[in-house]
Amino acid sequence: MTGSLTEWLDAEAPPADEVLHVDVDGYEGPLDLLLDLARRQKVDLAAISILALAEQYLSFIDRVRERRIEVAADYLVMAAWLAYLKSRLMVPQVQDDDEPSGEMLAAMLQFRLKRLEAMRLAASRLLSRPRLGLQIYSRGAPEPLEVARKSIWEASYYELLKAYSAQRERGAVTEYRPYTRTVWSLQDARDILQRLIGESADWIAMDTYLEQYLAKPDERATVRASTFASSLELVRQGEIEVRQSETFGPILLRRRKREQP
Amino acid sequence: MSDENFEGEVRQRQLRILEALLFASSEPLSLAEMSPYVGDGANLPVLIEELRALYANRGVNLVRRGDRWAFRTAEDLGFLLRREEEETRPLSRAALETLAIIAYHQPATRAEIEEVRGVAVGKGTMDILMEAGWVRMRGRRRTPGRPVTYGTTDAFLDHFGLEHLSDLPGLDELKGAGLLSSRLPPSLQIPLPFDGALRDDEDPLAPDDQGDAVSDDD
Amino acid sequence: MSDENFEGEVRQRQLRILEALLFASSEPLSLAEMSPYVGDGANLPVLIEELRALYANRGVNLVRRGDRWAFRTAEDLGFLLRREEEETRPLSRAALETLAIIAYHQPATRAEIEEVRGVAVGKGTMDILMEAGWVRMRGRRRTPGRPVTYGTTDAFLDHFGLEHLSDLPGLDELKGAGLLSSRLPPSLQIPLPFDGALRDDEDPLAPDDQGDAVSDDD
Repeated sequence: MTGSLTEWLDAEAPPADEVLHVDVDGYEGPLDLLLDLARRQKVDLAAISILALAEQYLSFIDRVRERRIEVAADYLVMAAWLAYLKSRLMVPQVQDDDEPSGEMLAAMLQFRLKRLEAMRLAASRLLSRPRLGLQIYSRGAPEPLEVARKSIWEASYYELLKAYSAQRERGAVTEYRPYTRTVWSLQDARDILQRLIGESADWIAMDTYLEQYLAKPDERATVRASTFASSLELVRQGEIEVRQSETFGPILLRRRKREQP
Repeated sequence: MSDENFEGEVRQRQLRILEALLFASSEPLSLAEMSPYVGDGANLPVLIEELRALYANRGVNLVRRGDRWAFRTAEDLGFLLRREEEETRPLSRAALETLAIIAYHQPATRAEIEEVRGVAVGKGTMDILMEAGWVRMRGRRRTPGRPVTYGTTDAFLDHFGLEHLSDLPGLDELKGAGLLSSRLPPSLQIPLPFDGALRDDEDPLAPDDQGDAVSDDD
Repeated sequence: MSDENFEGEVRQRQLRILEALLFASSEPLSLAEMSPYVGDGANLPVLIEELRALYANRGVNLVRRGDRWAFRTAEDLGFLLRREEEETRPLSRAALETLAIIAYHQPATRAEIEEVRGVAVGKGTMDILMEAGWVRMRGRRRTPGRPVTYGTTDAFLDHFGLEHLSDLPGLDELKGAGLLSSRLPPSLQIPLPFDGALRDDEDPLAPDDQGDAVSDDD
């Protein structure tokens, strides 16, 4: 292990807006801490000892926890994974083992560290390029291109007439009087029919009975319909008999003869 | 010879610096402001003159503004950079209704239009109809307040495919087309639009008449 | 002969218009944006190339930024023009790393960025990059959860002085080392930053797509 713990603990404070993600002494996550530890081995990442790195990480975490500092969960997850990796590296591989070998796990970790370092290098290379507004400038006095939009209004003749009609109709003071129809209720029709037939035992056409009511054209339909419906009801009750000898022929009615008791 | 080459290179670099400076600056620059960037030995007036000549026939010119210098797009291209784009837009309902009323009831004052519509007519609506070229101020009604009378234009007839205003359909035709329902009070009249120059109760507009003053919240 | 003269004049005028247009705008312009100003017959790519050559050794250069073009002060004069005022708000390390990962791994999902960094990406970090106009939502990956894919913009290229994404520093090197693989274990297939419209496994964003819903404590 190189470097002293105090040196690590003195790491720079993180910016305030990132503080949630930096739980261990200025490191941005376990991978960042691992990369820093790896760099302290002062060798190329390709030549690094993953086993030594895992041990360093575990002892670092232990020391931090000894100081009763809360350690964020992801650091602990990494610690558990590294402990597992350590055991895989130290215990000889068993045949028919489904799990990845310690060497493969180590290679994966090494790859992730190399990739993170590569991205950091890329970021710093990007930053050191001549940047717009810092070394390279755009036009200081841009002359905005003007696009004058001229509207061509569109309306059809039909829309024009529709607009006019709709307004006039809206404006016309119309008094709304609901049209009330005279409707014969079934009860009315039944009472009237009973009265008209009386005790007549002769076949007489329904229209003949209703003659005086059918004079008003707009009442004809309701008078006929209600009377016919009532007549059926009277037939059911055994009051009258109904007969029609041909389709559309006159409907004949008569009082039903009562059985002599 | 190599001295001349060297001098030429220095001069070229000075020109490039001036070019970049003038391009990037948001304000025109004075010689004094440019001087620190170019170095002491430079003959700025000569360099600026050279740069001006270089850009004289280009799309961008080096122009003098008082004692300062700036790049500006060439004046003769100005109109090109201000492009006009035409855009077809449907007339709003308010504009369409107002137009229809003016067409049938002309000559109509704003108050008369509002009476038919039942709502106020915004200034924007009138402006659109006038801009479209379909409505014009005809004159002023010879009544108190001398309100402006509006009417339609030939362009209106043209757009809607009418030969005369009298081609506008009347009451029966509107009913026949199903545009008016048949249950309307018999008192409802559809006016015959007035097609002539000026009515008896209209005065001509004075040449400098700007029309009704309309309040902003109208 | 007079035909040739005429053609030469037309071409000269087209060049002047392009020059003026590009000079007037502080933002890079696409060929489609310039086309209406120059007229139909113009061969824009050829004209742009001619203009680029004309300005190649000047204090101001015509540079390509993705599919757009702009005049920018020459790179080698940067140290001279460097202004006193520095970046008002330098990027945090987290934002800078996230930007680099998006640039080199694009299209990249939030989970992929987090895998490379080994730590969650704060919502604030993405917001800063999007607000700067350097990062955009490209689409959604056609995998479970349909995560949003992120990529860089032309403004990113403009800010860092890159013509294309393939100009990203060290790109070939990283590619050769297999370090641009976004998923473990490193496969044989090494993706490159992809600037195109949409990948096979990307869906376009719906117009009202607001991106990943991110919890507040993220």
